[in-house]
Amino acid sequence: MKDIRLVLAFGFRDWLPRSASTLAPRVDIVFWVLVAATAVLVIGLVIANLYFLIRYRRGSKAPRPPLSVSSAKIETTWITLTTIGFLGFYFWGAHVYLFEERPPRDALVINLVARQWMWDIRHENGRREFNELHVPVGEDVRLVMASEDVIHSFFVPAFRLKQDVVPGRLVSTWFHATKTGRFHLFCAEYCGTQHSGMVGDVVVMPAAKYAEWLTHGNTLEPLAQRGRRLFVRYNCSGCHDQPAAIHAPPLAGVYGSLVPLSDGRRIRADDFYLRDSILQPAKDIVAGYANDMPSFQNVVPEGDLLDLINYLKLLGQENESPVPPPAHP
Amino acid sequence: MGNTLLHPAPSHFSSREQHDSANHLGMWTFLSTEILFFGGVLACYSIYRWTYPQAFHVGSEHLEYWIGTLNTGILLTSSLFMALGDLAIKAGARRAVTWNLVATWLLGATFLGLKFYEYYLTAKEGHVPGSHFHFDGPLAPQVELFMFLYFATTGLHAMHMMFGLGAITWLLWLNHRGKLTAEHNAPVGMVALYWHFVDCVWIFLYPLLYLVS
Amino acid sequence: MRATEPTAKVYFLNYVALMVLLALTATLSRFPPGAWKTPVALLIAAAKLTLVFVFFMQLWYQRGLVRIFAATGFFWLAIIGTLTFVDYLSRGWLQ
Amino acid sequence: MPATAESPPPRSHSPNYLESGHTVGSWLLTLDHKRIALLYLFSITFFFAIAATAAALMRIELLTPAGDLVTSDTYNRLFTLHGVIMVWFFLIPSIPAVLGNFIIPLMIGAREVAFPRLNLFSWYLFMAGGSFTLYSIIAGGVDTGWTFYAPYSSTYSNSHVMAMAAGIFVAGFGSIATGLNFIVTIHKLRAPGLTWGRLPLFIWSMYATSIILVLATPVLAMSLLLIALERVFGVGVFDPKLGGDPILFQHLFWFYSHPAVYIMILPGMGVVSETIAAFARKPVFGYSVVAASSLAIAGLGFLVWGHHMFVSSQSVTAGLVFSLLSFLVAVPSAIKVFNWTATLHRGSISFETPMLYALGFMGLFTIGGMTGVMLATLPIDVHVTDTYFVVAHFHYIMVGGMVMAYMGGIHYWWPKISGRLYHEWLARIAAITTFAGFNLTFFPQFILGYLGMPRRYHVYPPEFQALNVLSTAGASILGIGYLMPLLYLTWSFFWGRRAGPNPWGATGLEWKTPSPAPEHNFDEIPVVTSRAYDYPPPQPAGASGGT
Ligand code: HEA
Ligand code: HEA
Ligand code: CUA
Ligand SMILES: [Cu+2]
Repeated sequence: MKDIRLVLAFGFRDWLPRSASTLAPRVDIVFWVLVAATAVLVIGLVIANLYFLIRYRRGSKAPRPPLSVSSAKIETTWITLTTIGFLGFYFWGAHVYLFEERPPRDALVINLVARQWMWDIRHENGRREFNELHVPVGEDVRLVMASEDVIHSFFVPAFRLKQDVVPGRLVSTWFHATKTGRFHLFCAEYCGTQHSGMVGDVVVMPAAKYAEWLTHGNTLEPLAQRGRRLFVRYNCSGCHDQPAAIHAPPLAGVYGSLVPLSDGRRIRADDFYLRDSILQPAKDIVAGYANDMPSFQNVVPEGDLLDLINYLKLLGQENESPVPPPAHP
Repeated sequence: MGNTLLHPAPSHFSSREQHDSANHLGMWTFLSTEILFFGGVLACYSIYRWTYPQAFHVGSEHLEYWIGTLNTGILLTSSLFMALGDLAIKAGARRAVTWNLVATWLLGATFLGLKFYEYYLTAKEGHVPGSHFHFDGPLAPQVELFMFLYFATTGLHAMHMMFGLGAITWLLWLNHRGKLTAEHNAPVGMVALYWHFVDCVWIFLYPLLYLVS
Repeated sequence: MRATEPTAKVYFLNYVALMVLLALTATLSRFPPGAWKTPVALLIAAAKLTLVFVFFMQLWYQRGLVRIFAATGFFWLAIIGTLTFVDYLSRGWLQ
Repeated sequence: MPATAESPPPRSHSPNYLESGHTVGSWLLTLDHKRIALLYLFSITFFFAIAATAAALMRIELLTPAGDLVTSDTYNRLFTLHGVIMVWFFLIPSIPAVLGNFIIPLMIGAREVAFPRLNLFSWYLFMAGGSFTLYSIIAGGVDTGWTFYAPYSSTYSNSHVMAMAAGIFVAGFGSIATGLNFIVTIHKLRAPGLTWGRLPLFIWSMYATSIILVLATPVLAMSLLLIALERVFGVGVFDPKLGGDPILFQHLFWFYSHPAVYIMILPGMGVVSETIAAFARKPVFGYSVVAASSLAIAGLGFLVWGHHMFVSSQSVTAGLVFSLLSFLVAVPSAIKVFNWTATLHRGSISFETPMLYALGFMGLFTIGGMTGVMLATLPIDVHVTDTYFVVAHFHYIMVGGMVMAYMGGIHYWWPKISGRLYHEWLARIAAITTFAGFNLTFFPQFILGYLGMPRRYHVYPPEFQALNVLSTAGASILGIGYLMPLLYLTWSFFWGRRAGPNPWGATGLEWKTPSPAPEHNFDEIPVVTSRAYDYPPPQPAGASGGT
């Protein structure tokens, strides 16, 4: 009974997805124009076909003289037109894509660890939440994501945003919410039994409210501070805090800088590079240093890695003091 | 395909030449599928070699350079005998065919013997990927990756070699039964193509695995 | 005119060439490391492969069709390699 | 007409292929390409029934937002077995192995395929692969999806991945053997006078298909092998723990699987070219362009695989390159649609069942293809990838396109296969039922997808229910559309009216020999002297009103 009413009550409104990010309208316009082009084309083809089918049905009296135009000309015409039309859509799409792939500077960064079958979300001040992502409206938000097991995919239809979270590396994506409210968050990459249960909500709130929300509830310690604690616990500090005594590169000011490597390359020390350097230190060796550091692969879990990187980021900002004040675990 | 070769010009071919050229084309088509089969794992190899050059360097040092080199020479020599066998059957020299094929077979078997000996050495050092993998050094996981690729590629190659040995045995048997003649020489040609191809795979595996350092 | 059938002499010469190349690549590999080593080793391998294909596998004596089929596999191999590397070489360009 | 040099009346001295032996052995050990085609026909129908049953169960489950009919584990096994069987054990062998095997030698005036034993062997490989797959299903199923993404498939899944991968691996070599056989057959066994420029377009499309079969399938075999090795050793090349990259698996998998989607459409395009020409009584417009576009699709199809990976975290540059190439590969498909439409122009058109299927194909393939173009558009794909939009896209092409073409082809060549005619009106009703049910099933899924309903979801938010109900309703109509031919074709096989050699009045060598075809196809190898589709002009030249 309820089902039938649902079908009946089905209005046009429900045929359009909600739209709540700066990206959404950009994607929608490409989509709808392409849909319109398709509709024109399909209707055109259907009309042409029906016309031919009726007019030239077997036994009809319509004259059927041989064609006067060369078929080569016709073929070239529609090959060219189709190619041009397609290329037009390609460039438009590529343009929007570059917009969505270029991460903004100075975005609010939120860390996110995906695992079977939940989203484990950590805000900068240590506020932690599961399967709900609170964000401020009207601000650039960058997500730095990692997976602890299989591939998951972060999908918010109202933002028209999707990004696979692949184990073994960091991935990042960003959005800029334009409406407050509660929106679906889905895991879109098949990840096992409870794939369809790996859902949640994105809660977009006014900036002030978000700031307030941050300070309540399940807050541990700021991520960078926890990172410092881990830095000591995994004994990174043993070498990197006394760069003079033990020959290890100092880490203050590293984040965001261009690091010279022993093979002459220079590499930007971003989240991705730092992660690689912890897990596979021998891969890119900093110029002037030996390949002495042990690998932390399979030692440090993804969540801890993100915190360590947060700490290094903090170190990156305070350029002066090489050794930060010891934290109290 | 092997079986169709036994039947002298079945009725759907209009001539012996047509039949032979169909066999030939079929064999070459098969070889191009083989190229892509190995292509899949070679693509993995290239990506990881590019990502982890040092690990591949280190991993390669732990292979037996001399066995690899010797084996390359053995395979090249076996190819020569295979080619001579093909020549011999076209001249109808059945005894020469036998000798050349036997030589090919023995060289192939030697190759495999050395290969397995090398596997044994690797295993003794604990370099077989999996739960028992053991490697002292900074790049252990990536070296394990290299060893995995090493075993996957050489293992597949060895399986192709064994298949080739089987095919040569089949030729010897045919020849023994007098089924190979100067006119009916196609089976030798087909097996020879296959054998040379497997040789080529090794020609590439040799520098990719043994000559990294 | 080009010979239509291989001879034992061709095979022996081919074999000698292959062994020389093998000796060359094996010796070069003992040299101290350098950026040139891998490309050279692969070039030598390519040369050996060409020799085997052309003479032992008799492409020299074949018609166009067979040669095209022989080349196809390598061409497709190049496709898989090239486009995969398009991804890996350009990772992180935007970050 | 491809004149068969003053052909004798098509009555053969040799028995027809159905009567040339009645023992089980005469079927299971047959080297006759026509009998092998029928072996395939029965086997893939069987597999289709299994996968369709899974589809029916999934659709029933999706009637309600809650997971009430089956558990999530069962649901995951259902769509995996549905995808795997539909793709590898139904659609890929459908037109190639059934119609291709049956018709190619007849069409090119050959007595057999080049390697009859290999042909039989490939059927056994197919069945062996199928048995592994059935075993894995009976033993408890596989829950990875048909795409087998690492590291889920290689490390985390506790299901019978090995058995199913082995099944696909073995069946894959069957595909390679079939492709190889067709390539050599088309190169070497054409009748005298049948030059490349005179070949029917079905042959061109099967040639293009075979190239893909031969060059793509080995890479699938290798990627499945690497997954299997990873399961055996506990570590492997896609293992992030070793610094391996799961994305690399996707590259290898799609290097095969995108070309494979063209294995699943090119043969259908060939069938449509044949039927449209036959029922419009005209040569296909722009013959050489249509032929070349098949090859272009086969070639370009190898360059676009990365469009399945736009959000996988492959590089942005790779995304841009693969998107561009995907647009380009769509061009030759579009050209074909235009040419078919142009073929109808000034034809002399009749509306037998195969023609209805062909027309349905044109409409549904265009919609499926254009939604493919939407998917190739980067930002759209980011939103709709892994949603029901993709599910709708590929069902439009694979079910609306290829299955329609397959049904059309079966109906078109049924007289040659069985020697009988089916009930024309029942068949037309079935075709229209299929078309209607199909649209009702899958059109709502486009909307669902754009709204954001992810695929492979067994439980979903309630606001998606209405559209899901529509879809399930459509599937039940579609099911009827598929069951009808099963019944009336079976009936006609035994009791239908005799067809005669050429019931459609079509050109083509296959219509020059009796129905059912004699054991060796032709008493005398025909000699071809004219191009394909050489229908007489629809009106006497004198009556035409100038240019
Ligand atoms: C037979 C099978 C088949 C075929 C032929 C195609 C054809 C195409 N496919 Fe499709 N596709 C699949 C089967 C198929 N696909 C499957 C199974 C999947 C999902 C796999 C999975 O994840 O499980 C998929 C997924 C898929 C994706 C990835 C979606 C995702 O997961 O994110 C993309 C993205 O680009 C895509 C694109 C295309 C394109 C551009 C074509 C083109 O070749 C289409 C070309 C045709 C046309 C364009 C129609 C004719 C056009 C006209 C008549 C109009 C002319 C137009 C103008 C002048 C404007 N497909
Ligand atoms: C290649 C061909 C192919 C074909 C023909 C079909 C046919 C159909 N498919 Fe399938 N489908 C795929 C290929 C195909 N599919 C693939 C590759 C996937 C992706 C899998 C994955 O994600 O890994 C997929 C996924 C897929 C999904 C998405 C599941 C999910 O993501 O959660 C759905 C959902 O509706 C669906 C539905 C259907 C339906 C209703 C049909 C209908 O056409 C079927 C019509 C038939 C019937 C309704 C039943 C008729 C009954 C019989 C013939 C007799 C049976 C006997 C008894 C009942 C006794 N398919
Ligand atoms: Cu996590 Cu799907
Ligand atoms: Cu694709």
